[in-house]
Amino acid sequence: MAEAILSKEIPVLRKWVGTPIKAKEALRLITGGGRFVDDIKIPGMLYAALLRSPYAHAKIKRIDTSKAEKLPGVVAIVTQEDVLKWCKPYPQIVPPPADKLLDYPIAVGKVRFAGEPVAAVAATDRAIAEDACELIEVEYEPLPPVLDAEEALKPDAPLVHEEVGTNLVWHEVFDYGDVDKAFAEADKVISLKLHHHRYGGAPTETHAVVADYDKGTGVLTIYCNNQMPMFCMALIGLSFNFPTDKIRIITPDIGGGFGSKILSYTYMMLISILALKAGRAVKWMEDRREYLAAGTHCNEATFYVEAAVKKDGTILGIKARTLHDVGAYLRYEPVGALLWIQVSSGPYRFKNLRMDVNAVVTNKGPVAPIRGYGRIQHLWMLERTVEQVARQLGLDPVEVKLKNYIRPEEMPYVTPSGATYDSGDYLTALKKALQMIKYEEWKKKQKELWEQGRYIGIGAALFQDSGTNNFAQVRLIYKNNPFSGQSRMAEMWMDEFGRIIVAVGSNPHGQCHETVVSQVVADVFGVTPDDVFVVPGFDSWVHGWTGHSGSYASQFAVSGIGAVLGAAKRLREKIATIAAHMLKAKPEELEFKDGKVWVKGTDRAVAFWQVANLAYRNVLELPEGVEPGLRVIYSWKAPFKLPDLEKKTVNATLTYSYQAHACVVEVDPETGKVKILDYAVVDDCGVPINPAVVEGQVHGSTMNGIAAALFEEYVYSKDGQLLSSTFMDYLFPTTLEIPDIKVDHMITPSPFTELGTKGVGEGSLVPLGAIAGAIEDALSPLGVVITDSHNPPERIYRMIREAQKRK
Amino acid sequence: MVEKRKIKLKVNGVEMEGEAEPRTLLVHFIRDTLGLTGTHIGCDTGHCGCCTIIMNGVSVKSCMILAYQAEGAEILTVEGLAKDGKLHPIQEAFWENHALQCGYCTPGQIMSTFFLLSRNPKPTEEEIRRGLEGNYCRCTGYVNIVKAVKAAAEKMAKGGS
Amino acid sequence: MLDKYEESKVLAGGQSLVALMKLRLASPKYVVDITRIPGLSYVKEEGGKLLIGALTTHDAVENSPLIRQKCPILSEAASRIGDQQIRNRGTIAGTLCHADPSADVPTAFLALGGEVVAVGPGGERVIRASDFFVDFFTTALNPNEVVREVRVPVLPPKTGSAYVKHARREGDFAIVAVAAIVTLDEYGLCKSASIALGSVGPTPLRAVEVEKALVGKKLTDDVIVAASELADRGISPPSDIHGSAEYRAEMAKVFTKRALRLALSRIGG
Amino acid sequence: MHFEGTFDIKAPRQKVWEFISVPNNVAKCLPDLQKLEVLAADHFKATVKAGVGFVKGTFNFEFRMLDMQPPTHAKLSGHGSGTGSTVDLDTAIDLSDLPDGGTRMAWKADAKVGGLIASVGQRLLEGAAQKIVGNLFACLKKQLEG
Repeated sequence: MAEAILSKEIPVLRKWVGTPIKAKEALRLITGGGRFVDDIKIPGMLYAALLRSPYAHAKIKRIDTSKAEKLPGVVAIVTQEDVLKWCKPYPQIVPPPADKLLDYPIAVGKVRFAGEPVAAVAATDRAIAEDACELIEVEYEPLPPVLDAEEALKPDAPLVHEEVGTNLVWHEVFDYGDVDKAFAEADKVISLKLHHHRYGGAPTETHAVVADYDKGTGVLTIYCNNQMPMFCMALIGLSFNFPTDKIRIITPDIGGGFGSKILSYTYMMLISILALKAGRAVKWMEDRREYLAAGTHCNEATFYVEAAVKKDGTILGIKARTLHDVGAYLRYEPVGALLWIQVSSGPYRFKNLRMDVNAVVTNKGPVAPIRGYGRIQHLWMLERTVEQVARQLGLDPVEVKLKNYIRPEEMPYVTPSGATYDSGDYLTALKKALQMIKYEEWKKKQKELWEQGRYIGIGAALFQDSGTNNFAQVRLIYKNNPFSGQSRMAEMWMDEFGRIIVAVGSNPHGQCHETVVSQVVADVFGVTPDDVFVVPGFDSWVHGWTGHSGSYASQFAVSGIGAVLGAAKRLREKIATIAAHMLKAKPEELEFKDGKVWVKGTDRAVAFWQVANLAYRNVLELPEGVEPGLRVIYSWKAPFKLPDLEKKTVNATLTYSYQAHACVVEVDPETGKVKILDYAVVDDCGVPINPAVVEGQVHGSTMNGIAAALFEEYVYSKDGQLLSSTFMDYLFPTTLEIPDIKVDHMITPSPFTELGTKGVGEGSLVPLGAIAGAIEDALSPLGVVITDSHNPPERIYRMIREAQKRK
Repeated sequence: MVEKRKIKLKVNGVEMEGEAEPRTLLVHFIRDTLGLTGTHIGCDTGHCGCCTIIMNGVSVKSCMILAYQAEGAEILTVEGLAKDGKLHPIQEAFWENHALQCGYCTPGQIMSTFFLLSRNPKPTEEEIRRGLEGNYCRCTGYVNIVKAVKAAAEKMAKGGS
Repeated sequence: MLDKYEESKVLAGGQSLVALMKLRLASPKYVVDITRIPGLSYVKEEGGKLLIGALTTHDAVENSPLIRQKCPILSEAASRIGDQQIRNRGTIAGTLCHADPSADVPTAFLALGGEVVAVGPGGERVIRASDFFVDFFTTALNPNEVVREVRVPVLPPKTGSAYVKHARREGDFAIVAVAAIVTLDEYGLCKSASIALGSVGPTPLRAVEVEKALVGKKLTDDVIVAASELADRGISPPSDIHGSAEYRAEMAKVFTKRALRLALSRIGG
Repeated sequence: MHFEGTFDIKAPRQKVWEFISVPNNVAKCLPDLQKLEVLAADHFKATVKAGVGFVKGTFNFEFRMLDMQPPTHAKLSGHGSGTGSTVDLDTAIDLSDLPDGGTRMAWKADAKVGGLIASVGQRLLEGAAQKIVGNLFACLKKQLEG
């Protein structure tokens, strides 16, 4: 395997790449030495608290802060007036009329969801700031809230944004192949209505910002835990009335993100305004109630699906009308309603697909790019559909899946929407996963157990984890959107003592970038990972970055490493040039080993520090035309094209990792409670740089999916109050809910990346598919159909009762 | 505003003192007043366990205790585990088993493990899962954490501190 | 002293109160920390009863050999509370006085027909479990009284007991909880049955109808199933996102049945 | 949340009407009244303490009497805020004569709660609200008969 994917341009020894070395960053984290935003203290720093709306939808008639201002310890209060002074509305990426939508860091004129910030207070301590919030008088005129996408589309529905004139913020039809022909030739058409619920990322660290304005230099330093701040910089730069050249953004250690920490730019600006008004540094640490209430939920989606199929289970085509409830503001939307385009036919071979896509605003928290963003909803919908195809045709769901999967020999495979799946063997992966849970044995046992009144079910699903996204896909939302492609910047230097230092524009929060980068660089320079220092965290004044920089969309092993390899190559060449001159040899005769540059097959060598000494101090001895210093920058750019706006096709992502999951569950027919008896995953993310890191990502995304399928849901009351507003009701699973997860790996290198790596991390929450299937399988004697992605005990209990009544 | 009062306690073997209001939570006192920021805060309701410390020999959630209640207490935080540059076996085990990713919940996980193993040096997997029930982790699915606790138990049985 | 400070609240561990204060749902003017009062953490047997100091932690109740042997259902209920850290800090008097109808120990305490010893300016008085729980978060204690000791009976021979709860996650407040204690006579007939339901009303409730349907009978599974069907009599379950009132009523039956089966299976010779 | 009830009062309808159309009388029946400020014959502000057990919050209410049709029908609508929450209360009262010269009072109440209490107190909210509203009308009856 290794040979095939050895870099053509640089000899990467495979000594460290592919080895599960201990994570470098872990050492500080296990000793209490990690530094997170909340650990930062700045002299004279104030503490902020936010006042949030108790109403889902209401006019703000009056805000009276006078009592709060008089409270000793209160230094500054920010309300809509200040925000209007400091901000223009955030730019939107939707076509008219929704591009008129007004969005600010704080509610202006109207509150549009319960939990929306209405005022911000800075005081000498957090408790005083909270006391002050209680003293702020806000007079509201309650308006009827709209809390459901279908309701929101009715002509008489309340408008979330009057300036837009409709709650339908984006609608587009995508038509691939010949759908009508497919349905005409079908033996059977299966129709379903499905609902994908709201859950979230729920990192253990909530959003946090420290804004520090230095009057002397006029520099505003924003410490935050945003996971793609330099992408957000576009929004900040265009809406914040503050010189962008004087904004410095720093992310220290970040306590998890899962996509939810992409939207904190509103807080970065709000706390900055507070700091500017107070004339002192301000820290804001979100509390958990705020985190849960203020959005960053995943896209809630309703699907009306029809599948045209042959008797034998062959899928000819699929039609789906989707309604995405994106909450009160667009923020990153309607991208989530579009991202199915990365995995339009999922792992399946059908060519005919019609997607009628609708993004709708409601009076709920704004959604965010949560792990598996936009793809999960679609892949889950396809999985539900395929299983219903099987059940309604009286076939085994596993057989129908295997029958319709794309074959390994068909890779690279171009999907109906123009994406290119790089590589993979879906059939083998699913079969492997099924073996790991002893599929055949359970199938046999299942029948007897049913007779004993025990409901055991087996579920299996395979989702792709599309990584390294092409931003040009947003031009299918609005042709004028000025972004495209994917890029990354890395800077690398050897200091004058021969030490190697790397800075990459990423914002890791558990992906161990310091470790994997040092593994790759060690292999390029023939040293050990300990000889490579990767500058921790992110500092926009230290780390090179592009408008795509950040940690999101499962891609560091491709884009980040692409930049690192490019920089390593440049640095290596320069060192080789100087070393060749010192050793009176040709560069191609040299090899790098043990901190020295050798003339191959001889004992002649110069140490890195000797080369560096020439480059930094003894510069007159440098060869002709070689610049002093050993510092290089490299920007990596993904080989993407612009979309075809006529056909509405785009190669939306570069690599396609995938995971096959298989599980056994038991449903308690008296209570509706689901217990997982066995769980197995087969993962293929191409060549792993650090297998331990990959396995950790697989465990995590699997837990995320189990949590979403059985425990976590954002539930709103009919008045628009969030009812799952603390960890008492938003059920984050513990060690006792999550089973041991068996993991096995396959390695199918990506032909499109230098090391054969693929992005990994989102794992696309396959349990949503596998568990829904397993529950349906367990209850198949009752003919229960699972149509919701979240299945708590009472919901299952009611389905069982209704089914029993029917019988 | 109630005025502050001095609190004396022993943290990681060192006598310390600092001022707190009646409503100050122990976790804020430890982090902000004593400057030991290894103990984290992840929720408002005593669920997540990020703030777990050892107080008078037992694991507690320092966000559910008022600073005043810690007067005279003996407290151990994650900063107090490694002795003269040598990691505690639990820390080694977490590192070697990749039992952390973002690391935010890790200090709490480690302190809960410390209590579990102090009382039950050879826990079964079930006992481990029960012992760590009060510590949320979003990154790891708990798989490697459970592995690490087993490994730590073995290390300690072999007489690593 | 509690007289002197009106609107004061006693902190006996604080694993519920502090959370409510942090959410700013409860803001007592004064908080009186009694956790340092010495000698209030003990378990002893006296006159057919177990006497448990007010400040005995859930962890101590869960692991006390005396309680496990003589009144196992109390240990079982304590073991289901929250998580290890909460059990290390929370106390038996604390959870009883907090009087959350969904909490674990109050339900078992009611089934056991326990009693608390309350101390106030006027001296001591004993309050029976059946009189103790008045409403949500409300007990029969006067504002100037605190609990000094909790008493539960030593369970007689030929007795089986079980505390079971239905919750989304292990450590959560119950959707429905059932504490069942049954004692058989020398003929193997049900001599006494005591069943308490949690999370189905403003306080833990005795399932009187179920008890009546058991006493004097041979506890065949049919009898248990039939009796359990009466578990929804006289309850007024709340609704929340984890269980509607109707669902809780159904689960009350299911878990009464399960608790009774388990209790019966535990009866030793 | 919707509640309603009916009860008979041993007092003639005119007397009942005169009583309930006076803010002071109605306010007396609010839970744990702290402060009352009558702004007009049909408009008053009241500070009350409400909750369950020790979980109590202070709320500043503003009440208006609307749609007054003496001596048969009245509406009392109030908006309150406190403890990071809001309460919007709409009550309607209908009076009718009883053969024995007494009065029948039929009441309806709709309560909308927002913010902290609505989002974390769901398990207790309905029961608590029912009690508070129930007590209010029971108290009116008591005052009229006592």
